[in-house]
Amino acid sequence: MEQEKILSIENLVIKFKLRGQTLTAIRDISLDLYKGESLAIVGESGSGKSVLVKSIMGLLDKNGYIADGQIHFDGHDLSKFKTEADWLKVRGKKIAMVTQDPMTSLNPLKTIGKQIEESVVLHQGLKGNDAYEKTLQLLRDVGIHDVARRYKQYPHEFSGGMRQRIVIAIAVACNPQILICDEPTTALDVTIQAQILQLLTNLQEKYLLSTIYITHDLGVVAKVADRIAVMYAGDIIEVGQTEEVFFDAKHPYTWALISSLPQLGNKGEELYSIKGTPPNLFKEIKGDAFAPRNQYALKIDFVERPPFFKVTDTHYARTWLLDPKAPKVEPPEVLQAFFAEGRQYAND
Amino acid sequence: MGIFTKEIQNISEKSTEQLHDQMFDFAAVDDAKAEETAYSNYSYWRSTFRSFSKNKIAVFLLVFVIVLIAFTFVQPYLPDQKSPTQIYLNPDTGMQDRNVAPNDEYIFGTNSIGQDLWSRIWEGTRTSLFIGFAVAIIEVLIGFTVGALWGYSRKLEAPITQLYNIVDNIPTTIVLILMAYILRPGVSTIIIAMCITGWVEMARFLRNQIVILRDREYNLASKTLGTPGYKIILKNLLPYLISVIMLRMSLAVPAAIGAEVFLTYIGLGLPVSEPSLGNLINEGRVLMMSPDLRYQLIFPSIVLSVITIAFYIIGNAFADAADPKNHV
Amino acid sequence: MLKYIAKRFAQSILTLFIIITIVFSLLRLMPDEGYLGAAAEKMSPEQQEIYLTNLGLRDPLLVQLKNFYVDLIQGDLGKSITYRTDVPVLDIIQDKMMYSILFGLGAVALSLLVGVPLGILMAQFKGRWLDRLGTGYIVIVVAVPAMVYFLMIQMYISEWFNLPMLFDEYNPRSFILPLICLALGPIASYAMWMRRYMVDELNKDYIKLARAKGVTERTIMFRHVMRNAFIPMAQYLPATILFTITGSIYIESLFSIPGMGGLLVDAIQRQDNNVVQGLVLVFSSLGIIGLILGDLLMAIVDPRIKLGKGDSVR
Amino acid sequence: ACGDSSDSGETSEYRTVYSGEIKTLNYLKTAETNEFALSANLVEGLIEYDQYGVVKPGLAESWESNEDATVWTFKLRDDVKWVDHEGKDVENVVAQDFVDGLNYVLDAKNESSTAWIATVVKNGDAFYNGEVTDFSQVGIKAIDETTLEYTLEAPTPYFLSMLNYVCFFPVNGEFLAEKGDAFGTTRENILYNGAYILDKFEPQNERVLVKNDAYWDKETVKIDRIRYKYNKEAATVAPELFLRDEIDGALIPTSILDEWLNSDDKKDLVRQNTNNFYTYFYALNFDPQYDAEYEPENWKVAVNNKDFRKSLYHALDRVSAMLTIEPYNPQDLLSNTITPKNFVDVEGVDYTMLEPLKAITETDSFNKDLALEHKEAALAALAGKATFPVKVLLPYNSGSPEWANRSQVVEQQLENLLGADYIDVELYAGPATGFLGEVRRPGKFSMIEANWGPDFADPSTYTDPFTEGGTYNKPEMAEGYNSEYNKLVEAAKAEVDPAVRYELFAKAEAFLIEEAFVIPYAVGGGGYTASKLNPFESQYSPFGVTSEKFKGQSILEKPMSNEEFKSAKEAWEKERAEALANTSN
Amino acid sequence: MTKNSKEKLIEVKNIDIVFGQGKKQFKAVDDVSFDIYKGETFGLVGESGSGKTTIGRAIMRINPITNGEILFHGKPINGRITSAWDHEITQKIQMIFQDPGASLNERAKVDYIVSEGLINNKRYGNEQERIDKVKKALLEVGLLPEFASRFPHEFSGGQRQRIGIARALVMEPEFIVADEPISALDVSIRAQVLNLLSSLQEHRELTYLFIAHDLSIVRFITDRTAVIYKGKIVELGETEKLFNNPLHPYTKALLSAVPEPNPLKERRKKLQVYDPTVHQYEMDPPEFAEIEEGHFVLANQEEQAQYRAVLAGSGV
Ligand SMILES: Nc1ncnc2c1ncn2[C@@H]1O[C@H](COP(=O)(O)OP(=O)(O)OP(=O)(O)O)[C@@H](O)[C@H]1O
Ligand SMILES: Nc1ncnc2c1ncn2[C@@H]1O[C@H](COP(=O)(O)OP(=O)(O)OP(=O)(O)O)[C@@H](O)[C@H]1O
Ligand SMILES: [Mg+2]
Ligand SMILES: [Mg+2]
Repeated sequence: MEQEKILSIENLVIKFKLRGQTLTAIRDISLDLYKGESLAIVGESGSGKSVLVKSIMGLLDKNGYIADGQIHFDGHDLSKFKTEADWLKVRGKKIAMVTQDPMTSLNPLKTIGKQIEESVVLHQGLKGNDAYEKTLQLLRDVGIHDVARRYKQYPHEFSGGMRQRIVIAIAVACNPQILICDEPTTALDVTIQAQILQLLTNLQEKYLLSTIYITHDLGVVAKVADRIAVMYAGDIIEVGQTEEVFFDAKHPYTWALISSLPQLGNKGEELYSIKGTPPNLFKEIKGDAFAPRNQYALKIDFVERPPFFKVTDTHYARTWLLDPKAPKVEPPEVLQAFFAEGRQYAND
Repeated sequence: MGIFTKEIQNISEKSTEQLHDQMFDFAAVDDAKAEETAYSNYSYWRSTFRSFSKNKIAVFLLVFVIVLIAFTFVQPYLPDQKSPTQIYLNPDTGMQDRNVAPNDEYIFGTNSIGQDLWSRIWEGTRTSLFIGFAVAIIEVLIGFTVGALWGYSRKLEAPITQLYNIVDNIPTTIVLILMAYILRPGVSTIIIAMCITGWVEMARFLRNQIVILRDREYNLASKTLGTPGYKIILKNLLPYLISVIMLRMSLAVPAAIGAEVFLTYIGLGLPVSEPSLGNLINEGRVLMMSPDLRYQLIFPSIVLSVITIAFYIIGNAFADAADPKNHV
Repeated sequence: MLKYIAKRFAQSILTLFIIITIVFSLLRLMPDEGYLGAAAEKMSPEQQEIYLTNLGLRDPLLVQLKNFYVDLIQGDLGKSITYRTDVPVLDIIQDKMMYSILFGLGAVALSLLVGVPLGILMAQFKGRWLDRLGTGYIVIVVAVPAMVYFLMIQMYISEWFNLPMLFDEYNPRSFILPLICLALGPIASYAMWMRRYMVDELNKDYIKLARAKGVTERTIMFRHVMRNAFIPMAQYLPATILFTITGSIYIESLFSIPGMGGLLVDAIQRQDNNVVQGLVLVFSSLGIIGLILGDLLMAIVDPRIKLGKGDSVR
Repeated sequence: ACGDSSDSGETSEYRTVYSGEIKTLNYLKTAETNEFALSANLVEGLIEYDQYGVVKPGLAESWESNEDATVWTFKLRDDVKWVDHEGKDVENVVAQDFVDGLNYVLDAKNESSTAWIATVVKNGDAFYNGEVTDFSQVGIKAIDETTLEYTLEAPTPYFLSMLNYVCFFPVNGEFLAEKGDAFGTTRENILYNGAYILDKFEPQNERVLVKNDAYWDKETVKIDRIRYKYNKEAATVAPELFLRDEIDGALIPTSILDEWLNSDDKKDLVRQNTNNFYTYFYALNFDPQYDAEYEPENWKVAVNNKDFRKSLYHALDRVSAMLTIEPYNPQDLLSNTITPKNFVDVEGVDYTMLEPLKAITETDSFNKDLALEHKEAALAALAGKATFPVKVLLPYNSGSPEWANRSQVVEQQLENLLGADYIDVELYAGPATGFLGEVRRPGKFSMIEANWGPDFADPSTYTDPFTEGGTYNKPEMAEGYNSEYNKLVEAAKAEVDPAVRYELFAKAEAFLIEEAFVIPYAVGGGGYTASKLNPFESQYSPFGVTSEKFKGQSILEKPMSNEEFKSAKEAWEKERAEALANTSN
Repeated sequence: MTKNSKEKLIEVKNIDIVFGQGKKQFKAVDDVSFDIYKGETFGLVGESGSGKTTIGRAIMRINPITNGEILFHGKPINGRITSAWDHEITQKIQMIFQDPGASLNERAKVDYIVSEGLINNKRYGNEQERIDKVKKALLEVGLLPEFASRFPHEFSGGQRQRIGIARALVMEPEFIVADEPISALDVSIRAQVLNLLSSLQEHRELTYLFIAHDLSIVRFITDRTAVIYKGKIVELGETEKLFNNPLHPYTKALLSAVPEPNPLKERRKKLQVYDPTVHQYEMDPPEFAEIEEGHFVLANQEEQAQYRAVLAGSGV
């Protein structure tokens, strides 16, 4: 099915200047976001997930800059935006964000009501009592009871889960087209995480949002995502529909990631694990960034960056293993079993 | 999926045409190599030093201060130097060479009784820096000891807090003046007087730092390994405090010199026969109104200002450099 | 809350008691001659002895202390000995206090009015010329000996703007220069701290969220950061006000302000134990009240703080 | 501000800044010069002086004494009023007021600092010590409202001059009793009978004196208002204030004198100040009590050698030391004798010009050749007894930068002249307060700069410190001293006739200096001032308080220049000699 | 792994842990008892703030216990003990911390960090012996011996956690409290550490108290598991039994909340929320009852019957 693109990133390169050295955090990434879908970006810490979404909101740290590429959104190229006025057209209004840490993301000295209302006033053009009513409505929407009293309370009077709901309410109050959730639940308990995820999915349906989730928890991905992009060292190495990536992954890094899940392990046996450490982003990366840790690495992986190979219309992977010349490699055995089980589910 | 397809075609063509087949063989895997970390040879102090050395102004000032200190020691042994306390007589009149404006013979001129200001200023700088360093070091030693007990020992917390409230609330001026009256005027008196109140601030500051640090998990780890308290303080806390201590110390030096100026003003400084920046400035103060003699005030003031600014900038640059966040 | 205040006051009284006792004992270490003043040279040792005995200085320390506290409880701080003979200490302090409060509050108001906005601007334009200019100002105020630039202000600024050199309570124009001098230092420190707290605050997560919701930088500065950055200052504010009230000795001397700073130095130099003790009592009480007020103020401006929980030690 | 005093329409006002605050208005208690300065203008005693130093009637119209000068009777004016701070009439000043005043002073529990002078009165000391408790046994009596009689402990020909002291001032007994301890604490708490009333008295801020309309001699009061502004930094600030015409008198510190004297606008504004009667000298200690580190025993050996003393005496270049205070006219302050010039005289001949003091007065003690001669002699005499260089412990008060500077000058000057192989002067910074008690009185010095002020008009006031029991340098412990000096002084004191008496004192003083027990150095005062007052208009007295009176002074159009000052001084000296010669007839 | 013996290594007996004083008192652990057998891995799961860490620290003797006692090898380790015993416990019971970043002293070299315990207990003859021990420990956790001269800062999260483990290992402990040892680690390196823990247990006959809130990991690594809720253990049993047949409603809710890496399963899954008001404990207070062998649940009489019925129904 051909869907409407709402955001399109092309050949994006983002660098940071750090005390005379340059760090390349995003290396030539292209990615589209479709209307109404929820896209999950997974990858280990430091792979550039946050940097990528921050660049969409114009919130890169001062020492970071877009070195190359475009970000098309709403008829603009966001990568060319320079002034605050430019960004204010998009930021909040059309793209909103739920941040990672609910404990520190709220202004400790303002009532939560006022903090939500600020968004309402800014982006929904409401004033006075209307804005107040709308704020109460939003509070109810994110599942908070006794809203009139809660409106007047300060962040420290809320638990972590509730604060995260407030942050979500603030984002939703912007009435955005795109909602970015950067690790919205890592700081929360499993039970609360489940509730928040449920809430987000409901809101997404209710407000017809396009959503980008950032997480490294594959379980979360499984719950919320339509599509998955896997990142490694500033590059997207595999992208596809959720089922495709889960049950027919092609990139050895994706394999490794899934294989190391304890759910796939057998008690008393070794879990599959990824050796080594991620690359130093200050250095130029040649070939496939994952190659040094990849047990299936080909010689070419150290020389030439692999292109995207198409698996299906919606599924692409950046690995030389898909090249016709490459030796045929099967995913590890545990994974094959997992794939099989998953596909079985699909058939159910 | 327009973009992807285009890209794929481009590169796929390249791959088929230009790449050798052997490239598609498996590469050897090296586990040990994979364990090697991205950063290596990191040393805290080296990085601090490197970081510091990037701040050109601070490095310049550091060199400057070192040279200055060295100079105050070397100066008396240079050729043609005058004595700081000798009163020079005018060879023509046989009278004191009073208030001579800077010239070839008296680089900074002479004061109202014919002493050479050039050598007095260096002697004074040496004395004042000595006071400054002594005070800074003593304050840090006491401040750290008390601060460590205060911050680390839960038993001592309440009594030391009470002690702090007391000492902190006795007006400093009173203590300074009382000390100066009770003890003999002199360098050690000034140092004692300043330290008696000065350690308090330092202790509180370090205590606050220690309170932040003491509940870090690595201290707990040390405890579970049976490490005794004093060792935890020295091995686990002190290294983290070194940078703030250095910063504090570098600010304490000019502060002590400033305090000496104040003490001299209220008449409790060093005797004039012992030149220091404090009494040089105080002596020069009254001369502000007479343009011809103002040099007697200006030279010591400049030296004092430069020292203060230098320590201020060096201290801050060092604190920045010592923060591992700023290490690449 | 009331209970908290009561508790703090009770603690303070103990603290004050110890402070006063220490100072009282220290004062007795001063040389006897100071009490005699110019008469010392001419009085015979016997006459001196009689004189000192009459002052009560020959009593055992504990007796002296007891007498002092007995009087103090009756609200009597005693009479001045050598500063203004026989004048009740309370009267002396009262006279001076008025000027000190006037200048203290004035200077703090001025420093807040100038220092805080300067700090805010410096934070906003961090690294730009305004920031550098402000930093330059701060460095100069700290580095150049105050005696030098105060004197310059008194001598030259007064001439350029035709302002009186000395303070005169009936001439409002004579307030200007001393106030400026008094404020120079606090302006620098308020600017420095405000800038520092603003920068700290700007790095916090909630600012990122505010940006993400599309709030303009201006609004962020004024609605979010400023107030939050001010809170850590709020705690110290009463203390600094009270500190200014105790006065700058040098400025008081230079501009003929009859305030408490000069009084302290004079009283100690003249060894007027009673006045010194009175002043210590006042200064220490002010200091302690400053701390309590600071904590209360914090509790008022910062909703997170509930007094009485972890009774804070700054 | 400084209108012509003769113009009755305008009020004339004198404004100044001061840095030393007074601590009390209670003139019966204080002993400090700046407090005398105020009291002198508010309250008056029995006698006054004229501008040449001749005693003239004050509240006493006339007086007489018995032969041996032990009983003095005064006749008081009957038109003198006590007024309060608003100038309202309270009561007449009567003889009993003087009795009440003395009673207060001699009562030890009032802690009067001038009581020791009042002990000249019979049973005064006994009353102070509590040996006599009935005040009627003390030698003062109000015969009637206007007749007052003093009976003294011993013959005191100079008793009149003592009356110039505050301890002999009157007080209204009723008022005093009413105010109790509060007497003299505020301007409301004293009564005035002098030329001025305190209109404002805010310590450390300002005080204002206005003319007392009820004053008995108000015609001679020409300045209507005197405004003192407190400024602790007066030394720094006053010259500038003077230039801006905000004050009418300012001391000009020597540090900026060059600047003033070299500037065309300013050089005519500044003049020298008059000297006062504090005498400064270097005392050589015969009972050194300091640390072994400074070798007191060695010093003791050396100082007992007259040649050694003389070598120091002649080696001290007083001019060069004086430059630290008075760089322009240093010799004007020097004094070759302990008793300053113009203190007392015999029939117009100044005391310092009496034989054998005359020779000393007329020769400068500084003499390099003599110094070296004595040095050689001392070296020879002391060979084997003392070790050279002799350590000379020279302490100074660290609270006084000028003293410190001067000590450095002296140290180097002496060492240069006499050679470092002969003496080794060691400076020692003494404490700022308690210097006397810590350093001088316990004898912790070899040589020390010291001063002494007169208490009454008799040479004995200057000889006292060096007699046995004196606290300076214990010359009685000198080898071969044989109470010589003491005997001379005793003899002089026993004599009532001034001519003989003064000659004996002159002999004693000459002995002291000739033996080089002390090295006379200078007199106090001096310095430079910019002022619209004429110093020769004020009452002249070398002791007591009347010289502080504004009465009789007027404000000049413009300040006196130094030339004017010098010529005025010359004229005054001449007139004074005449006036003194006249009175003694 | 099965328990090869039933020897009790740690016995926790009715401990209460109370923080604060007076009105501000807060009972973080309420009458908790369990035993840990030699050689097993005992899991402790529960929501944040339920008291897991507090229990772990009580065993480490960091948090004093208010009531009850803890035995190691049958001897109490709390209260008054001899210093020899104290030394022995310090050596025999070790801890692995949650945050490898925070639990390593960044300003000390790995060498010092690893040998800190050795130095305190003088567990070596000479310097060379100490160095050898450090090297051995590093090798054992898969690190290169030359790392000893580096600072923690230079290592990745997984490596740092292994340094933390090495630090515990040099002491040759019998029992290790692992408080969420992998929660702070990146997904891709969690497996490394889990594998390491398992293999060490085998080689060194270690016993673990494994605290976690990620149930998938607990299921993978532990033999027996206790579920703790607000300071009380609500269910305890052999891990597989517990996961297959959760009885207590809280356990059920917890299990349902854990997201599984299977999108199809996830999307169908119904979220269960635990509502503590389902229990009627006023009349009939709960007790910690053994429903089947080795499977305990906090339940009142009525619930016990219910649970037994469920187990019977599931055909076990
Ligand atoms: N302001 C900055 N200056 C320098 N480097 C930066 C900056 N911000 C991010 N980076 C670097 O960019 C890389 C990507 O960071 P990013 O925050 O996007 O990672 P992430 O995938 O979100 O990781 P996590 O899961 O830990 O949040 C990291 O190596 C990081 O160190
Ligand atoms: N030192 C302490 N003082 C007061 N309360 C404490 C202290 N330590 C823990 N608590 C409280 O005890 C309760 C249990 O805390 P604990 O850390 O054991 O929970 P946890 O289960 O480990 O949680 P998490 O999963 O978040 O680590 C919490 O409510 C906590 O706030
Ligand atoms: Mg991130
Ligand atoms: Mg925990």
